Amino acid sequence: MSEAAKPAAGTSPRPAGRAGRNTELPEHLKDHKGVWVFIEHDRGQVHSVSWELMGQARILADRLQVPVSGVLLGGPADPLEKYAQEAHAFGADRCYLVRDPVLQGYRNEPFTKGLTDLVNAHRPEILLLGATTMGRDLAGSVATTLSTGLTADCTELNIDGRALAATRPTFGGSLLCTIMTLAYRPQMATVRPRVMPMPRRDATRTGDIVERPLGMVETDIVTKLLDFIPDADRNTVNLAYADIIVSGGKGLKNGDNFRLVWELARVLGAEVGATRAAVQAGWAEPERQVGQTGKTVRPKLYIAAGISGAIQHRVGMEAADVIVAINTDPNAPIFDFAHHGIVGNAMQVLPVLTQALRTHLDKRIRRIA
Amino acid sequence: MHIVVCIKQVPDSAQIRVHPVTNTIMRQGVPAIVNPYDLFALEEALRLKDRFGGRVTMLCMGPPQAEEALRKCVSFGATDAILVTDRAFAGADTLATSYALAAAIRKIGEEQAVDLVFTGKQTIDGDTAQVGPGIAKRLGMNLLTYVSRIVEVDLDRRRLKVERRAEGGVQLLDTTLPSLVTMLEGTNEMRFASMEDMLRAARCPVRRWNKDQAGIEDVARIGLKGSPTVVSKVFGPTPRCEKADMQVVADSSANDVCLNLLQKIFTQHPTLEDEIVERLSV
Amino acid sequence: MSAAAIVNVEEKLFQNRYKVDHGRPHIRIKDAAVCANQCKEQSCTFVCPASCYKAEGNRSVTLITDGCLECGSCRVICTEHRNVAWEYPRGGYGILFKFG
Amino acid sequence: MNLTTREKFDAIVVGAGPSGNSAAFTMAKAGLKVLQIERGEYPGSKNVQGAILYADALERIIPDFRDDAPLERHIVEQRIWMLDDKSFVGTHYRSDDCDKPPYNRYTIIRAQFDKWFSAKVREAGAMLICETTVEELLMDGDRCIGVRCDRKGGEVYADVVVLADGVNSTLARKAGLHGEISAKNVALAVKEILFMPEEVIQQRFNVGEESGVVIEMMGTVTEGMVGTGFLYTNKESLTIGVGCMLSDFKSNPRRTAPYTLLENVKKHPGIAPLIAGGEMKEYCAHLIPEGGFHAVPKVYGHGWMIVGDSGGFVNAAHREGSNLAMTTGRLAAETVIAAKGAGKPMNAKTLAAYKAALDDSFVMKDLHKYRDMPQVLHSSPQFFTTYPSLVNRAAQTFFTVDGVDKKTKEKKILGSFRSARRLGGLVGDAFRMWRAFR
Repeated sequence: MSEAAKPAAGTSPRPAGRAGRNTELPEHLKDHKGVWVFIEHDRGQVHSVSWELMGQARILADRLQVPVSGVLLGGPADPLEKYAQEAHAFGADRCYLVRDPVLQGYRNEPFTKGLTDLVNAHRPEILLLGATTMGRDLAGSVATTLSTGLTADCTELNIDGRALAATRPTFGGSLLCTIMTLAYRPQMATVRPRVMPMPRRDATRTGDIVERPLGMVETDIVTKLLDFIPDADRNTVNLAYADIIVSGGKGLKNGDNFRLVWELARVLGAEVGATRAAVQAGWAEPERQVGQTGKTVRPKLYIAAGISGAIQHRVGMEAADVIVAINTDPNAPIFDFAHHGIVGNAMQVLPVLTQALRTHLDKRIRRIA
Repeated sequence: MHIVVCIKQVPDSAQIRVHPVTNTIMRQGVPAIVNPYDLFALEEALRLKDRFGGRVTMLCMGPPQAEEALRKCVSFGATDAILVTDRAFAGADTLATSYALAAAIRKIGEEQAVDLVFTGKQTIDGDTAQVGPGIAKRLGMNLLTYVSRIVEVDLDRRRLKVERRAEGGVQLLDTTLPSLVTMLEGTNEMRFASMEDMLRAARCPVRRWNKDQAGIEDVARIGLKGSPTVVSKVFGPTPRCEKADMQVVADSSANDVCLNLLQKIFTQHPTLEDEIVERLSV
Repeated sequence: MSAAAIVNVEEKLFQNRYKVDHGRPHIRIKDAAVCANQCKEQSCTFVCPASCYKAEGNRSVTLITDGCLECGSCRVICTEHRNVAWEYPRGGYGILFKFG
Repeated sequence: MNLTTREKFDAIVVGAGPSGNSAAFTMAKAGLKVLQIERGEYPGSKNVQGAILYADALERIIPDFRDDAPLERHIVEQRIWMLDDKSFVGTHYRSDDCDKPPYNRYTIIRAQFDKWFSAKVREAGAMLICETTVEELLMDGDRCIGVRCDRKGGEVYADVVVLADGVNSTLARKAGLHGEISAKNVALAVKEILFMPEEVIQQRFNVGEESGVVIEMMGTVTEGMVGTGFLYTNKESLTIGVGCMLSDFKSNPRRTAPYTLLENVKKHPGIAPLIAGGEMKEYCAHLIPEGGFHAVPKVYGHGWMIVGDSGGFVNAAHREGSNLAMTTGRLAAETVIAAKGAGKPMNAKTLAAYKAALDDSFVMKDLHKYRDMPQVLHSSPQFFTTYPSLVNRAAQTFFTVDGVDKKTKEKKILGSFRSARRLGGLVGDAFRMWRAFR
């Protein structure tokens, strides 16, 4: 974000043209057309953010009357054609494929060359990537190579005139700002997972595939990928990247009741979090503390048991997609921002919820097996 | 071993408040601090210096008062500090910033070859995480972002092995020096500086470079002119706090309440249920 | 005076800037038994301006130093029992006044 | 830091508040090798004050401070209010002279002001290290030879250590130079800073862009505890606070917490409209020396001196603190400079000159004048409950036109005073107040 972004007072948009800055699109860039989405995949699975972006790209492209294309880079073991079909089902008109042994497993150097060459060859006007560790790593070096503008971690994309208006949080999320790349192409943006809605999948849709060689050999590449260690095998607490979190607070009254939080978490395959008071009381390790002086988390589901919801805790977890709160006090502050509230004693509700969940999931698993 | 650590002085964004009524940004009393992510990078660099000896040079691009941030880094144990400050840099976005910092690192390399460049994962005001990749690209250095652990450094064979966070796991990467590393937060804990370093930092002059001393050739690529991105407006988020839909256990059995809750959540978020089932059946 | 509505000091403390020295609380209760058994008024539980001292149900007093404003009142008013081991936090930690 | 290269300074100043900065500035200006150690992230991040700056004390140290010091508003109106539950009786002093430079009193924001003052200290040549807490004095017998900080190799040595470490005076206490402060000799004050547009402040207090109003208040709002409230106008914010004797807080039967007391002050009908719409951005608490003359400990000894709040140098009756702090800092520095110049050792005999300088300055003269004030206020809480209510009710009776003849009203007012305090009480109170102010 540019350093001189003097926050404008209130919501009055400041004129984009400013002294010393070119804001008109030069002639030679006018032929950039089309909205591209970099489809991120790893170990046989496409990251859901790519499909969310495909849905968003469809909306932007329809507004600009241009095609949507997916970009797939991968090695021999990656089923790129299958992914391309998925991309067409989610709205892509075309998919660009670059297949090469050196692209087996993400490394910055080959992926940057592959994506940059594709962009220079087919000249899109908008390039979207997921704001994952892979997406942000790749976007940074591609944008530098192409000397174009990149807006990171966007929460909203729309078209203003013919240019992309990307809105993103700044100053740690306390503010939002809208950024545009007026005189450079392609306009690049990364978008956070689970921010854009998942589009409807239409299996009948089709689209073409354009293949392109990478033009790089392993010896050109310095960095070697030796191994991949999945999180499940490591016993580190990574609250920041957890999808589901079950947290306990002072309302659980003592340490052994915290066991109930662990049992529910095990059934959900979730991480266990805690409030400052619970950590101070020694019921959970400091790495599990969620809140102003602990971790900030953005899980899909956050279950808060015996937590009043003081502001110091709220700022650490209010970005969760679904917040379930269990508290004996009906006007505990947490009920003001939770999605689902249960007024009741957490020690009583937790085991019942764990059991209800187990029976529900067993029914589902039996139906599949 | 010569390591360059890039830092930025940023406003302590946790203290920024948006006035609920007028929606203006209240910046009074928001002190400037060293970007917290950069301190993880500095600590990692200092640990390598403790092990292999050598120099840690701090580099910062910013206004004159950013000298305070550099002096603080020297007090943790960095050898010396360079502040790249010039009116021409004002308004730079990440592309222009990476151009300027890359030029300055090239200049530092002329005094003593640089083995490793460290930056923080991102800044807390920009949050873009693009300056690290930008510098690496311009200097032709290997880029290792979101590094959670330096596994092994072999100065003789000029090799470096790191663990890099990826989605759902950690990559083990092996590469050569020189490299640019951005450190993940929470990987280490900043040391409590010794008295000797505190006194040395209070005395140590912070070198100031303008754009020429920093080796900038193309003035069109720095500051506003070198910045493709334009901020068109800044505004406060609309707070969302509608009341939760409540159920009370007292009047109906806990079991009904829980089943009702699960039913509501899973209908609203079908993908959530699939993922839980999938994770359990694997 | 209007009925003393329960004032939520947490809302006030949230506005402050604070650097927690994890695992190194700078103030300690020397002997918890003294608070529970010998101290009747337990005045620290209402005099402390950051409400760090909380009277638990079983007459014991618990101390959480996050948010402490380092005024020293708890040390001074614990005159009869001298049961507060009071120190300033490590350099740079604790409360960091933006205005003061 | 091994012993051979042990760091030695002419003087070490502990603390970067008004007294510490004044001492360090004055000594550095005179060419002494000074090390100042501050425990906060930057000078000001650990300091709290109501926050009024008295210009004359600072003028003697940095005469042109008005050119670049961060000052909020110069004070043109002083209000003293006596509060009852629903009303107040106020006397206001406002003068056009106060609106003519050089201004005499300013409201300041300590975090910014101390940072500015500290920059001046560094410009003068002193060396400052922050984020470092001095844990104890290094004593050689009864001689202080340096300090030990909470960092590896934290021993630093000096000919004299100036203790400007604030009201808790931890270092002197640990070294046994004086005992624990007594709850009767300090007040606990809590305050908030409320931000609002400048124009709103200017309208509500009828002041210009640079001028400001100060309100001191006492009355039933402190629930019978000996204490006062205050409301100061800053550039784009208001400071609202209340402080009572710590001993009173402790023995208050209603066990009211300081923040509850502050909320009650903010809700008082006389105050609420003035602060309406303010956005609270910080809540502070601090102890203020109130013991006066009798509470000032021994302030010098072999190799050490005490300045500012650490020595209890606050004139509570006139609510003056920062000027005493700066003056004591300057006088201590001048003593060290003179001794250094004459090549004298920094022993008790030489440093006695500091106490002499204090005695013939306004510092000790004022403290001596009000030496009985704390004791008088302590023993007569009626000044904080009965009299404010009486005065308010008297005003209500006096100003309500209800057909009752003035003679009866007069009798009723005098009757209310007599029944509340009886003649003996009234005379006793008057005499005690007269003696305390004599």
